[in-house]
Amino acid sequence: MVEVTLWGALSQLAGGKSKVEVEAKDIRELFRKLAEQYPGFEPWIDRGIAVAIDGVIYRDTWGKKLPPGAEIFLLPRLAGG
Amino acid sequence: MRYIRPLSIEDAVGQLAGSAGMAAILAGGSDLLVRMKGGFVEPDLIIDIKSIAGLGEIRETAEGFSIGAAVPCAVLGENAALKKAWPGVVEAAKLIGSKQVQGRCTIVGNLCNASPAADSVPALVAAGARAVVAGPSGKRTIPVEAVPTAPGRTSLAKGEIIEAILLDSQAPHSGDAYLRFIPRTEMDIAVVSAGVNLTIDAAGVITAARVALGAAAPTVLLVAEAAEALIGRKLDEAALERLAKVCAGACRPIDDKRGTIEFRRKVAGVLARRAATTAYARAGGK
Amino acid sequence: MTGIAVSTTINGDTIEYLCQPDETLLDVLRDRLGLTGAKEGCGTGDCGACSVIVDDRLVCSCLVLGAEAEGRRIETVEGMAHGDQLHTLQQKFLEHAALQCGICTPGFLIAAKDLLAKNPDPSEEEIRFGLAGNLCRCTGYDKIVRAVQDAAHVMKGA
Amino acid sequence: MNFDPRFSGRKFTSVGTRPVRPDGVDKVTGRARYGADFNMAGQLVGRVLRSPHAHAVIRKIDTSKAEKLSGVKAVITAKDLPDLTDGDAAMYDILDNCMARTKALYDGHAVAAVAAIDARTARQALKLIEVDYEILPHVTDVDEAMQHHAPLINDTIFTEGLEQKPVKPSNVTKRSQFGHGDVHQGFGHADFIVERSFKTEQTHQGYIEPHACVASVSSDGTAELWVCTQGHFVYRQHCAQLLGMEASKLRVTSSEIGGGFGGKTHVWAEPVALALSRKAGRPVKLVMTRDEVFRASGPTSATSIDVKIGARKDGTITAAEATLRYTCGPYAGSWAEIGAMTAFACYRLDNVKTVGYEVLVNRPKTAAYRAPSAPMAAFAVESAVDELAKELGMDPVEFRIKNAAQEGTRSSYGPVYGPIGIGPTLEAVKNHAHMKAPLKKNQGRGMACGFWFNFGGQTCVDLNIGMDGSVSLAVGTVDVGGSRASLSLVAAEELGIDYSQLKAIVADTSSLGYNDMTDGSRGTFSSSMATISAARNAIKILRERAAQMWDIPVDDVVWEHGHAVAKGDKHGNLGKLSLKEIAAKSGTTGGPIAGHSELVADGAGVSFATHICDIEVDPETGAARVIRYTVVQDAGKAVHPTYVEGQYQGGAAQGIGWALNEEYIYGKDGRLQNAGFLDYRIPVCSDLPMIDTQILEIPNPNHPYGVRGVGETSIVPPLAAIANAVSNAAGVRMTHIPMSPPRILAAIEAEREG
Repeated sequence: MVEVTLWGALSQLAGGKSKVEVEAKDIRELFRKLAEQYPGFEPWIDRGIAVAIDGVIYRDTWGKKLPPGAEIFLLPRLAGG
Repeated sequence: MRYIRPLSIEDAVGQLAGSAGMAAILAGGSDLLVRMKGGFVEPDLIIDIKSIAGLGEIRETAEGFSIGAAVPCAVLGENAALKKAWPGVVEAAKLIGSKQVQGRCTIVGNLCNASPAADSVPALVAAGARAVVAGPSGKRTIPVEAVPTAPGRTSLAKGEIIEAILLDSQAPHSGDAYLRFIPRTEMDIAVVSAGVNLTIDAAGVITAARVALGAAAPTVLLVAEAAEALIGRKLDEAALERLAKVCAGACRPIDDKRGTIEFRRKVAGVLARRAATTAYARAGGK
Repeated sequence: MTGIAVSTTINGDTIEYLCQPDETLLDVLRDRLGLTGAKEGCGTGDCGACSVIVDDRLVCSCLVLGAEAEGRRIETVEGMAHGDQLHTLQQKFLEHAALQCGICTPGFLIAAKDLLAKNPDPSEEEIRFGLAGNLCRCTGYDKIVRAVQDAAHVMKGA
Repeated sequence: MNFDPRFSGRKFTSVGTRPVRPDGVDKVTGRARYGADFNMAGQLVGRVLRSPHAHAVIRKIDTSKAEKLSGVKAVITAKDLPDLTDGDAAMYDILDNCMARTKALYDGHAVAAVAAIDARTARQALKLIEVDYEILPHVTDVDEAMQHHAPLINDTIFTEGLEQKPVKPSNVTKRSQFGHGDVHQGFGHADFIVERSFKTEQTHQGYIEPHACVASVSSDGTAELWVCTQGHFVYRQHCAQLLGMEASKLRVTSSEIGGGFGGKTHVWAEPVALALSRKAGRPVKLVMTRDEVFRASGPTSATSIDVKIGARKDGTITAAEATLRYTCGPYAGSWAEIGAMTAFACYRLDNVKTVGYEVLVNRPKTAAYRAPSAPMAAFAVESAVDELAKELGMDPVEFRIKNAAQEGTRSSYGPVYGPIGIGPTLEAVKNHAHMKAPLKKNQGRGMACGFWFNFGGQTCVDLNIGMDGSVSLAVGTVDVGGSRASLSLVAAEELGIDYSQLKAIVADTSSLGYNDMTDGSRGTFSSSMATISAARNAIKILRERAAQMWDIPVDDVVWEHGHAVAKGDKHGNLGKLSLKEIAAKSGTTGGPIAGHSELVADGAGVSFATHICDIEVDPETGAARVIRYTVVQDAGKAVHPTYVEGQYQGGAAQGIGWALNEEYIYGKDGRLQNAGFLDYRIPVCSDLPMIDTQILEIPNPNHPYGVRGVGETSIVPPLAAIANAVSNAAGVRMTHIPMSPPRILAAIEAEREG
């Protein structure tokens, strides 16, 4: 079980909760379970969500493992110049 | 569109007078080609005057200097005699555009483009320069300030070409200077500018002065009151203060992308002060 | 509109071409002669990327008509190296990494060549004002100025 | 693929040296081919007709006269680019931006295009196209666009991110919020509070090369596109989707690129050129004029930002809050969101809250510009931080050091930081000679910090070893500033060979797998990771071939300094085989030797910089001049230090231009008044001093060599550093960027008059 912190927009879709608990081993499973629990997340996941695991931001590595006790933060997927 | 390269001023005048559509004179081309590129003008006839004998030369005459209409500004800077006599005029001409543009642009083009912000014009006006106009009915000489009549407009009649700018020999104990304000250090059009030419006596009292402002009104301003503020005085703090105030008051500027009315008024005064200080030093004043 | 026949010298070669009255020298170099070293960054003389030397004068080729080249002597970046021997400025630009994207480089090289021809020992300020007609958006000019300083130093010694 | 991206702490031979770049000679001899330097047989000239109005309904477009003009081969409007976006709102915006469908949304918006036999005919044809516009009221200012009475740009947009779904449409497309703690409580504990509002004007990346492409569509459905872009794979995806083509049948070749800085991450003219070519049945070359680049490509946001920061007497910040409003142009974006995330990222804050509003205006669609959105937020925050330090009577560097984020700090945007470089850059600045240099009259010194995320992303590299032992490296990230040199160094390092044995190229979309674009400071970071991986794969094969040549087990062969070495006592007499020797025999040991790699390079790691700037102000004219400038930034590991310095210097110079003179100026009619380099004033050579750099190397734990992105962060601090310097030189706090002479003079006069 990992605890995931949501940013404002996702938190609204999760009924105002800023943290949710999910049973997931990697980012892919996390997204799948989140979409099951909160169908409103799906278009956001399609558009791209970045996941910070202990401060390191992952945008595309959906196979990345979620270590137990890690700090998991969802963030908007950003563009650079 | 036709491009021609006449060999005499008479031929050029004839072609210009006889042209049916829009005809444009090409010397340096630094304004004309930009306007053509932007689609603002599409001349039917381009008259390149650079092959006309004498137009590419600076001549020293009994009265002073005659600067041909096709002389690039860079060449003004290379003429030691001119630079010595009229450093302010040369400085002003050398401020137009980049090194690249310097190799092409001319003071006559700068004048005929009739931009209120033209760099060389306030310096020429302060210097009392005159323009030699060739036209279908012969030649006439007019003060430089009589050429622009409004932004982009001149007093030249159909078929008329300015063939040279005349500068008198500088009177003894005289000096001229030109300053402009630009946001960068190079490559900008003047936000506001000032040209000052003055003569002093042995005691350092100013006996004659001409002060001109650029980008301060629809056309170059020759500010008589500013000259009066200087004549009869040494260039002390009170005179400079008065000069700045008069110049700021004489401005009739606009708000635009390059500056505000407020800014132009204030800086016109500042530049007039600074230019007068340089001119005074050049005249030998202390 | 009819074509104008022009005979000129480019990088030492006699070149003849036909051009239209409204074509710039830059258009002719790039589109008719395949000399694409000069670039069009603005077309209005504000960026210097199209710099060439005409009769020993540095100009923006976008502000010269192709027809005006008749009887002139034109130097472009393509003529700077001798065979496979780069000009000192070219070599110094490489060594100092005075280019990032490189689009302004031909214009800078030509402008710097003209600058050093007229002033072989320029101060930093003279270099900066001498090259003020050439815009570079990548480098902040630091390495360009250093490359020109180094080239001037080497060329003086030569 | 089992690639371990962790930092290994190895000693370097090639990495960290400064060789000449592989594309250098072509670039100094004029041979390098940029967007407009390429031609195809039979090519036509494409030109675009653009709206002169800021906001107008397009009632009707009559192209019949243009079509009849001799020499015109195709005329297109939105009808020729039908909507194939299938509900993808972001793609629909891109389509509408390429060619206006029902409304023109800004001065410069494309409404039609022609392809003709030459430029003159194309220009004439544009004049013959009749567009019937119904002019609508427009809005270009960010604050005005948020007002209730403001003209609505898109009446289907309702603000996202509000607690209650709004009942009325709005120009505000989204509200976003970040932070933690309780700012109200935090301000309650503050002894000093600074609260200020700031504005920044819209700027352009200002790359010297205008957008250019040559498109050729065949009747069999295949097509080629030559284009200057930061990401040819992304352009292929977008163009294929908009034109209804199969991506693999559209081959996109990236030309040399004459600057991008984020501005060449977006398609504008390319789908138009392809549509023209498809209709005309001939290749079409489309090159933007400089005027078009300013009016109709993607400048940055204009912003309006409120900041409030409170601190205790001892200098501890107790709370920080910001509201950020960013223009997006006429299409939804996430620019304020990035501003809200980056604003306070340099600091350790218990109570922080940022709110971002995305605002539609009648200006071109905003695009990324080097660390997009961060410089404006940093300007507001770092100005307020400086002011607060002054009120506290603290040295601005010490105040920042006291409050700087460090490993373990919860960032203002959420996650907790790993090892980061803000502290070391501040310490380096504190000890820098620049900070101690004397100042003259009317001169002032300012400093400021900046933060940027940095990105990685999808990356693919091919490394081929020729039979002569030379190595070609094909990468898919466009080289915007010397990355072919740095990637060659990385390949040389990993293979253990000399840099001169390598040649790196940027491959086209048909020759290599998908790559994200060169943005987010990812070019060298991600492609070096893929290069290392590809080299390791090649080394595996080289070892196998050596084992064959020696007829020993491959496990007994190791790779050392560019050679296969047989290990163990058994093979003591075998000596070494060089890469060249192994390559020479490759034909009979199993064929060509290559290493391939495809990976997602995540873990780029955040980046920090601190800048110092001295400014001289002329108090009579308001002119501000940069006297001295120093950049201190963490690079993780500088692969080619000279090009790292170049990135630092270039970003600083762009920031200086932004701070002092660059701005989009719109008239009351909503038309852009300064669409050219004459009046959009980017710094010229004589405007700048030398720009000193200090590279810090705090290894990124998520890259084998410790590399971090370096391209963007350098544009973040300058706006604030210069504003702080102006404040110290002239005694006035500047709250409006650019600090043009009229603004500085007005501020000085206002201060004088009290």
